[in-house]
Amino acid sequence: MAMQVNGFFNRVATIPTVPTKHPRRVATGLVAIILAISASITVAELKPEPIPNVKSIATPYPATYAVVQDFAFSGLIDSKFSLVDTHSQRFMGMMSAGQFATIDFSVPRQKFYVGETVHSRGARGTREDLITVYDFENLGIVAEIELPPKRMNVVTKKSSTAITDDDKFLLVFNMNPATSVTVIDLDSEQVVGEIQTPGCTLLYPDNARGFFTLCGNGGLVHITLDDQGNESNRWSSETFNDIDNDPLSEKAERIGDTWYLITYKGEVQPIHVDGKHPRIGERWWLANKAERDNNWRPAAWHGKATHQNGQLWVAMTPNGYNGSHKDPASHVWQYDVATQKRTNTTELKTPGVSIAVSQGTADDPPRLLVVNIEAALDIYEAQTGQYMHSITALGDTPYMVHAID
Amino acid sequence: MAMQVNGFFNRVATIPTVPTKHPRRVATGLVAIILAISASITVAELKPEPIPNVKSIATPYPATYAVVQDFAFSGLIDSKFSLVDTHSQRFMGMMSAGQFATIDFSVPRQKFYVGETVHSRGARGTREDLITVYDFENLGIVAEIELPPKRMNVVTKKSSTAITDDDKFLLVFNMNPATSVTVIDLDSEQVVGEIQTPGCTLLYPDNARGFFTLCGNGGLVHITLDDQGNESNRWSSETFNDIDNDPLSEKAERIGDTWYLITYKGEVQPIHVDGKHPRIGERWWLANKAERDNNWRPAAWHGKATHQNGQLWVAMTPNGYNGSHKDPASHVWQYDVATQKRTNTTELKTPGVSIAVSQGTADDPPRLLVVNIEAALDIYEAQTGQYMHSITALGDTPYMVHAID
Amino acid sequence: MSLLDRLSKITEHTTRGIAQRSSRRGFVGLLGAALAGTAAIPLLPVARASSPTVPSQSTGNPADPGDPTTCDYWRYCGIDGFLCSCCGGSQNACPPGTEMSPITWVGTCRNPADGLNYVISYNDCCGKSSCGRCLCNRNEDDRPVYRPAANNDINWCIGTDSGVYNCSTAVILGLATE
Amino acid sequence: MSLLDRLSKITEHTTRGIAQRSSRRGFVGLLGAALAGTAAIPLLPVARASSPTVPSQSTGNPADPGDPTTCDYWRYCGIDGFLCSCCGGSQNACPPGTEMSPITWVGTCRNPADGLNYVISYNDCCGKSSCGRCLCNRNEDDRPVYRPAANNDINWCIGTDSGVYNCSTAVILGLATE
Repeated sequence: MAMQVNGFFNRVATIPTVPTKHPRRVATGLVAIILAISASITVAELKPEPIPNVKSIATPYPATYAVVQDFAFSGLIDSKFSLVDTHSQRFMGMMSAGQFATIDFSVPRQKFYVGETVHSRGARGTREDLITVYDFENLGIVAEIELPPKRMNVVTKKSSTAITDDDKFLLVFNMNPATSVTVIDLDSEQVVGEIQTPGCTLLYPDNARGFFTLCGNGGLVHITLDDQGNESNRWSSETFNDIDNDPLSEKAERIGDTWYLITYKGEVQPIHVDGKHPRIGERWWLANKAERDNNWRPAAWHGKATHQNGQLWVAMTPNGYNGSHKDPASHVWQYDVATQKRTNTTELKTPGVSIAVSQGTADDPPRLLVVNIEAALDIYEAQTGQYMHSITALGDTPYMVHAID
Repeated sequence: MAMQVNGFFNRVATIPTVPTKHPRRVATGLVAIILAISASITVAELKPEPIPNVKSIATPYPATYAVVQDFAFSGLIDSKFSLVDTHSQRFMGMMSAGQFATIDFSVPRQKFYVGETVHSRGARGTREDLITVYDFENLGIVAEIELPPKRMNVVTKKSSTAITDDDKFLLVFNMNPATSVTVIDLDSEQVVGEIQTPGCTLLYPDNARGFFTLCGNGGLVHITLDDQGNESNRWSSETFNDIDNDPLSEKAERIGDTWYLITYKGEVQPIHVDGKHPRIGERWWLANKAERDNNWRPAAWHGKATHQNGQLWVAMTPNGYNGSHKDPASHVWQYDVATQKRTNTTELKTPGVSIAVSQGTADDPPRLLVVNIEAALDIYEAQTGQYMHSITALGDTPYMVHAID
Repeated sequence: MSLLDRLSKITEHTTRGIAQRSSRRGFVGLLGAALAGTAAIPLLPVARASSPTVPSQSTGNPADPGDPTTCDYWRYCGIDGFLCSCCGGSQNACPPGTEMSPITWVGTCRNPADGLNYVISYNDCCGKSSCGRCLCNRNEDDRPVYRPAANNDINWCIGTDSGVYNCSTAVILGLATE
Repeated sequence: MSLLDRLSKITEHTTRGIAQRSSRRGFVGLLGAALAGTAAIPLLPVARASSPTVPSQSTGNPADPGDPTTCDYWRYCGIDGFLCSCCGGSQNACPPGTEMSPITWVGTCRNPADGLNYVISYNDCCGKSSCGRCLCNRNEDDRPVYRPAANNDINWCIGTDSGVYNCSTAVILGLATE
């Protein structure tokens, strides 16, 4: 496209019925001639395009990418993870998955690790459990790690799997219904071991090469791994979790070396994982007594998010009751965990199912990401709660969002 | 339940907080005593119930059963067939299926034959094509017949498969993209052969042990099978189908020994299959000239249905144009094929995607079944077009309905 | 651990109570609304949203009152899933061609007809994909998944031929111990 | 038969013409409406229904005008499927991690910028399940499936590693022969 003629360009190129250099439509008359000239200069015949042609994604990812999980409740065997750019609102690509899938990712390795259960003939046949490894650049499968076929099949929970803090091992929680953890070496992409966790469930990594797991007796068990991924130490806490009266939700987030668990009624329980064993921190309430009496409680499927600068976001409902702990959330409350003070409250544009917060950069400040009850992803400025925009058509039942940064 | 006390029964049984014979709630006073007596007589403590417990379905099926296919466009690998009772509106059960599934059934054999393509790991892995055989009574899998993995994967079309008129062979159309037919013996439930059909597509059985197939040159080819399912005779018609100008829709229905095909613009083409070769019958128009000029045309995904008493129903749109042939239909027109007269017209309550008609009985007159654009099944009296009721929540994209009688 | 052993442990712990809320703003609203094609209306009541025209049913037993196709049927106090009563089964039977899971989670629900608390076993039906009808999620006394037998998030199609979930039943195991 | 052989046969037969209707009452209304959560409104226009808030895109080439995320983009005159432009690909590229089908169906569409008719190849992208976004179905000059190369109902994920369909592209093969 060498030049434009007197501003004709835009108009010519967008009017559907403009005459062109097509040989059977020879233009006559002044106006037609002008149009024909401008077209011949500005509009070139389109060339054949290559087949095949498959896109890749520029890496490293910007701070604005997120993954939304379609749990696909209406067709559980065909779930998916969609990679979206929360800035441009573009859909970057997807990864199909089997039922009750999980996702982890390693930025150093530039890989996603999708946990999935499939059957050889759709809803029947031989069950296989897999960690399917995708590269960031192509969302292409680079490995399929076969697991003992007992990974926990549960409505999506972030703590079903985890990568150890040293980026060495991927841990997959099992329930058949006996409970254990499969250990995968991320260098060899092989299963290297299994750790029994009788009476205890889910995984919360510590700051080294270990994790704790929450137990049905109200305590936790902490397990340390050696270089080969075998259990090298095990420690049990005292009971600190009153499961019958006000249990700690298993949906937790972390800032630095501290996990933040929150009870159904809204009491925050820090658990510090910076030492040889976890330390059970001092509790504090999200809401004051009056608010609690007015039934403000934590809500949403996964209603917690954190920023490493010390901020915690919690999805809330003013309509709390016994059983409201998974209800959609109408608000998000924001805290400074150092002072335990609420720093902001946001009324959501549309009630939320799950939330996440991106860490952001100087150019892309942190965003609050909310998958809502209308199956869209709403994007807010995390600090102000200002609504920015949405990404729609993310599947049947998008139940979880992960910031990928 | 031996007796009822003075009409107390209904009230007692439905009041949530009535005192009962529970030992810690001893009733005192006249009213309480009366209530307690009535409760002890009429309301027995519920007994433990058996585990496992799985329902079966009474057979033979009544004339009111139908199967609705959820094509599952939003998740093609997880489609399903739902068996519903169009009289009681009850959902009787379902059959899961893989992608681009088909269904045939044999009342004499009391079996469904679901054609499906699956992959060993959901959206990837080894492709398998199957005919999965279910019994009417349990909707349980009684056989899985492995096919050459080339069955045609196409948005659901009834003529992708067929059972020969003598109930001996199931025929499955293949396209990879070479075209052929896999022959399955329904006695042995084994694949017994493959017939090449170069340039021709789909299957329309004759009245014996053969079928014809429609060809891209505007003709048809008729193939006769021997007792072993091998091709014993092949015959090609003259060209009779002006594919470029007004093609015959491949969505066809049959009355007795005559198939009724209809062009995009609404000309009916009978094809008689009662002799050694098919005979191309005389054409007639669904709509008169004035109606055609007003853009009345056949529409819907599968918009044809028949009754063996000589009636034809065709889904129509008054908004016809080049490309409207798959649009939802707003009307259904009814014909007597002997006289080629229109006998009734029905404006649909909700625009239709596909239709079928049950053959009915003296007690259950034929019903017009319409899967509509709201993903529900609407049920009408076939003769009068009177709307009866609907069955909702039949999946993502229910594109086809089959009367099972 | 046998089912009975598990249950005796479970009944020591579970405190599920009376549950009669019928039009709760459930988490399930998302799917419920999607099924009903009314996603623009947030927080629709569960039962109405997910299957607007399912014909009513009855157990036929006045001692077992209510409509097992609705989410407020008394046995469903701890259920999460598609109601088998809408899927070709019943409140205590799986749909044809599915397999009932041998292990499961339990709740304790109060029968309004006799005022007694019953231990209800929410056996999943397995081997066909999601029924997709009458999604019902009630979380009274639901505990986190680290107490699995009192949590309704788990797919209990374990020990069945297929691990694929179709719908959920609510089977009476017996009277709850006081 | 090679792709080019097939195409030369195809272009003898196909008569797809100019197609610019953008808000047609398509069959695809069912899914479109479901995706938008507005199933109560029948016959919604396709493009609006299936993906209400996809950000607009441009090819960047004024000789190739229009928005490839909308169903009325000129190349889509014979398409049926999810638009890859909404799925991580583009009008002529598959999304990351999928595989483009080597064989396909074709249409002849008129480019409004130059008034020329181009042969467009609707290559499917394969190996991941339904993208589910921007469903677009246009049937101008669509022929029945017994003329496969001019029919848009077929899953062309044939000869690919996986037969599972994700979305559809619209690739320029060249000018149509007059």
